[in-house]
Amino acid sequence: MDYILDVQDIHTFIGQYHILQGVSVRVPRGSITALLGRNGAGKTTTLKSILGLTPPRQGKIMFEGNEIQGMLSFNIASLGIGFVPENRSIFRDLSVEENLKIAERKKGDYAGKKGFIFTLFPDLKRLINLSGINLSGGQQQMLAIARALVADNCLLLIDEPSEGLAPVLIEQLMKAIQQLSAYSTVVLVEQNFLVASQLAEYYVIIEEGRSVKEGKMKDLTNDKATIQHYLGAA
Amino acid sequence: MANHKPFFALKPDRGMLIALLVFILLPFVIGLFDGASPAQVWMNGSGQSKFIQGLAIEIFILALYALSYDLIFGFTGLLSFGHSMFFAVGAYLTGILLKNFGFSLAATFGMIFVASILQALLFGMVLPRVKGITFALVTLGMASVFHVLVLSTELGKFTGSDVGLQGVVVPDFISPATERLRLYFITLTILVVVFMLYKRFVNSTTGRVCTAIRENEGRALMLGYNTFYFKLAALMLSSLTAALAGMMHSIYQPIVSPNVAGLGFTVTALLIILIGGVGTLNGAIIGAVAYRLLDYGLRRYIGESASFINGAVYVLIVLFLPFGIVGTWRMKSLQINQGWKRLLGMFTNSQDKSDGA
Amino acid sequence: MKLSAYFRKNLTLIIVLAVLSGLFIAAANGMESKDFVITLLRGLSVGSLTFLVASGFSLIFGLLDVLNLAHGTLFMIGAYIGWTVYVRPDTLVDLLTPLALLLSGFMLGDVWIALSNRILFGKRLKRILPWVGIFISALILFSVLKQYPIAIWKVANYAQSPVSISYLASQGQNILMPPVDMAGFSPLLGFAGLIAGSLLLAFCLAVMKAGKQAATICITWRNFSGFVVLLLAGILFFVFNNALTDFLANLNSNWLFLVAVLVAVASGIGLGALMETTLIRPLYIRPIYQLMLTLGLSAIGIEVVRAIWGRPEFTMPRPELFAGTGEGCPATSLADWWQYHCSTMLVMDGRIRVFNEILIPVIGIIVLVAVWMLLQRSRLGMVIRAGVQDREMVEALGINVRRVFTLVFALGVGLAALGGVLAAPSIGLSNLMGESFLLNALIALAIGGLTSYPGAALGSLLVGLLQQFIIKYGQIGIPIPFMDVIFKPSPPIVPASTILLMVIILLILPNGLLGKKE
Amino acid sequence: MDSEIIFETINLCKEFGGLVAVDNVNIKVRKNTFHAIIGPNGAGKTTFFNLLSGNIEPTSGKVIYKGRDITHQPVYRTIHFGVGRSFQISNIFPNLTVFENVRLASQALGADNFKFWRSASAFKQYEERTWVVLKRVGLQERANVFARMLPHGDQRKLELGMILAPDPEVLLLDEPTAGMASEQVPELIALIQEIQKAGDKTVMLVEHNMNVVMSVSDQITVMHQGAVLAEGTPAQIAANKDVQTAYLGGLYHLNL
Repeated sequence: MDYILDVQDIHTFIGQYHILQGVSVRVPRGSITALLGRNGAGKTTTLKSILGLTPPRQGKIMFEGNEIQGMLSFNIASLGIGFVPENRSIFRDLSVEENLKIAERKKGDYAGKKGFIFTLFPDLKRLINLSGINLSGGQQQMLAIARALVADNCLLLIDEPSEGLAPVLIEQLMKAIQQLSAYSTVVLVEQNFLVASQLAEYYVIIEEGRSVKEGKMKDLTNDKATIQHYLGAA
Repeated sequence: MANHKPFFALKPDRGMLIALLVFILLPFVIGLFDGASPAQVWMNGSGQSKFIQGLAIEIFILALYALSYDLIFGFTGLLSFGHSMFFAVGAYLTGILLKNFGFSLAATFGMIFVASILQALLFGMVLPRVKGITFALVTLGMASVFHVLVLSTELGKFTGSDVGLQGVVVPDFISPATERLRLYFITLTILVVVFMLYKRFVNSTTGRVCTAIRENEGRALMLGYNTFYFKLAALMLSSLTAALAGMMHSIYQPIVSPNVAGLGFTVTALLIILIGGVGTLNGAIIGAVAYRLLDYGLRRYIGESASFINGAVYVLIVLFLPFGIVGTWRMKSLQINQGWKRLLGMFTNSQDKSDGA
Repeated sequence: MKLSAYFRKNLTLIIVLAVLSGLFIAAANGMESKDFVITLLRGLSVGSLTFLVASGFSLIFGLLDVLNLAHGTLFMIGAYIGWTVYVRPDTLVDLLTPLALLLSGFMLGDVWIALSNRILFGKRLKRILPWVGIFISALILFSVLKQYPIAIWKVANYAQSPVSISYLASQGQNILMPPVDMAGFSPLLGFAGLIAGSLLLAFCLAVMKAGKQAATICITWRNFSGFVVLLLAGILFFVFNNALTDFLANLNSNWLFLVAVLVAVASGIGLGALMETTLIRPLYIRPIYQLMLTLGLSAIGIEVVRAIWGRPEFTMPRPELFAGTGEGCPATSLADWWQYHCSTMLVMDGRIRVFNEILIPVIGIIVLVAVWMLLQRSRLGMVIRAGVQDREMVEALGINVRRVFTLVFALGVGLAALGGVLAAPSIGLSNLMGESFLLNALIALAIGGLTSYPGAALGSLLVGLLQQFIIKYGQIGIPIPFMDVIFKPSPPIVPASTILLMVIILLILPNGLLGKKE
Repeated sequence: MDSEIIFETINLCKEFGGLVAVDNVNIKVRKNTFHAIIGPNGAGKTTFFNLLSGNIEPTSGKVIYKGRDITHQPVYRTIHFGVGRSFQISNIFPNLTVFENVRLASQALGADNFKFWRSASAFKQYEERTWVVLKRVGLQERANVFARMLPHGDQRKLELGMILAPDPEVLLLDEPTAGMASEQVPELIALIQEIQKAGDKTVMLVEHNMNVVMSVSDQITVMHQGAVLAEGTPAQIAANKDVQTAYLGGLYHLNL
């Protein structure tokens, strides 16, 4: 199969803690892949390691066939990886438009993607001149995803998009993610198994810093025992 | 309740005891090099010993001053840029009271006690309002106003404005000229007593709360501590110590230069505890020794560009020895011990190994 | 409704501003109108210089969280460099060649990285080797530069100190520039040494950093272009040394002044970039140590200046455009001034100096607007504002934050150097000018709000005005009501008054006038 | 359910620069109950807790504790009244040992805070209390570890220990299980329940985990955009239409 991202047995330390102790993730091109696992299992760290924000000490990360581990994170990002962090990290003092514009990697990115972004998130058009601090949680999440779409990213890393959102908003967001997966590959970290199972095509389960199981989401939803064992609830 | 420890039951600190012993013997040993027997030194004979005694007294005074800064910066986490004012008030007040008003030493000390409490209250007044770097700036401001007062011509009669306060009348029994050895031991005693007091303070309930304030003031508040009073207590103790150091300073060299009120002198304290290790009381003393000797050596052998080298040392310490001498020592002592063992092992076992090979 | 809410929220600020303007009006009532205008303009002038220091300081503090206490020293270095270029352009020309050659090695950045990745050193070797290399290259550079002919002022060589050179220049006398002594220097050997040293140094630094950037780098001829250009430039400067010196020496002093300003700002930017990349960057995780580092650097800077230019105070002659004294002077209008190039001008019967009281405030306002536009309108400004809030996210968007940091630091130092070179003709050069302006700038920032850019401007203005008004009242005295005493503030009161203002404002508004509440 | 009211807010409001974080909240908390507050992120739950514990002052309204107006009391007073509060993000002294963290907490209410001439270890009563608390939260084996070295779950336990040490009557727990491995969650919740039952304590809890909230609470308040959306027993809340559309949605049922 054609893998756009191939993470091979990475080990990451934060301070002196050995957070990732051998995580391997393969992401087929054009799919949505969900990283599942309990809180603190190392899902977020995996995303950050891919992006070089917490560089792995060992292991290999291949993106589009090139090794990217050890590169500085802005270099990695500019290869075409968009990141939507867990806390959204909206720039509070910048307006919504500036929040989008700052993600440009070449001139005209924003102008070109404007239409697509506003059809995906019509709310943002209305808020365009508001500064980030005045957005609600859901609006921030939309903006964070929109920001990752401005540049030509063929891979999106989305961390906990549903966290802390009202279910109504989650459904809206799920639709948006489904739509945009037609344009780029998505890696999704998700606590809410329901959301993940409806969105993702493939899954990887991470447990205590190790990737323990991977496969097709279809198989997992029928495998109640695995769900119970690794994810606790279903 | 049976396990009350008496006041002086401190954890024995081997290094500090050795240092104390060295300082007690120092004047006599140096005297021997000069050909003066200990008895002569005891009788205050002149020579090398006297000069070294003077240098040591300066070190003790600097150590006192640095200790006081370590208490508020290293332990309580208050970055003050006006610390030199604490010292300068002590120095000037001693000089003026002894010279212009003919106070006795005890009365002078009483006045200094009152003055240092007052200035700690003055600094404390702004504590609830400003934090962090703003506190540093406000304290710098207050110290600068004091500096200007000292320099102003209107008060020149007392302070000697920019020439400095000169000709402090020192009581005979501790005159630095005739009774230097006595002054040496008095200063040393003060340093030892203050050091032990500080050690106890840091380990007391109050001191622990001060450390907690440094770590996370918001949480200390949530635990139910009115942190203001604890910071004030640390400021008072610190102010008193610094003023005492200032008093000894103006007794030892009966002139007071207005420089001791400037920002530069606060930076000196910072530099000393940085060399020694921030937040380690021993570091203040070791730093004072290193700083004074370095400064003396550089001025003597290099002269003009001494402050260039001083600055360079500063930068190098920041870059390569960020925890100071004591801090680095504590971190590395385990490794150093292992290294020693391995080294000794190499000598003792080298025979066996070469045989084996 | 919204307006009233705004008033309620900023009540303290409004009251403070009202009190300040009330004091200002009271001050205006106490003196004649010509004195008032002059004092106002002087305040503006000092305020503008303070602002140039404060703005850079606040930019750096806002984005990088570095309190750069060496900022004042950099301001002073800018002044001294500007003076040197202006009064002794031969030194500048002499320095161009070694500078170009020294930098040439670093233009090969990517090549070194690729090379150091290809050569695999052992772990221990990789640690020791760079230091050895740096030591060797330092030795080479030192021995070459020692022999390299550069015209500097050694009292023994020229029998002229900066003070007398300055004096002669201000009298309009041609400065004698003896040709540099070339004996004992072989250009070929010197060049080879400089280039070799530079290459070695750049390579060693690359090895030290190697491994952090494992991306495949394809090397094309482009990577070498910078190196070749600098190499050629260095040689050209050497060949045309005398011609260039003559050209600069005979240049109209206005243009020469412009060159001096540009060189000073450029060297400020260069110094800033160098400082950030080598010394500040490793310490981002230890903020308090950064403070100490910059403090140490400032002491070193002052000593370096003393070693090169000596301790005495001297001034930089004003360019011809602002130096006229003869016919038609003092000018009565700007047109007059343009015609006769007067150094002074009559405003409301009071004499003001055109350079100090008109040019400097104008430049101050231009810089204020320019940097404000940069922050609000440009992409760089956007990145800076975003970086202040969340560095990691900016990096995750694919933006090289380190480079932005370096840029901002360099820009800040450049602004300080600009302030320095402008201050040189107006208030003169001394070893202590940096410290006093840094203190001024710190006070201004504390008053205005530490990270607020408009706050830096407002604070600087207040500091400048207050100081000048106190100085003026020191001359004319303040009649104290209900008493027959006239109070004359003595000189030390000047700094004390601004500090007092700072303390009062900080106690009322702990974040300064325009600072953000946490 | 008819025990006396221990905590009460009257028309409590808080604005942050035009943004209404807490909007006219009236809540009555009864003694010895387990009172949960739920709601989506940004609903103002943490701000509401901050108002209760005195960390921030309300724009308007009152906080009444045991019939006494404590609205404008400084934050260090609340613990003296008997209100302990934990934080969503572990709020501890990172460079002190676990023991020292708890010891400082147990010393806070004593009268020995300014006896700087005596070593802290001379006050045995605080040390004993510290050991009791450490044993309770299961950290006695890690007493001499620096707090920053603890894994996340243990830091949460330490946080709990720090508010238990002075033995408060009311515990305000802001997401005590945040970031914990899910197998540790039931253990911690059981611990909290046990403490509440054994010590006649009132617990107020902000929590996202619906399973936990539904199983342990006596009373639930749902907050939405700063205001109270609904209040009642778990069964009432689960049946409430408003709550379902605004917060629980269809997903909640699937989740169970």
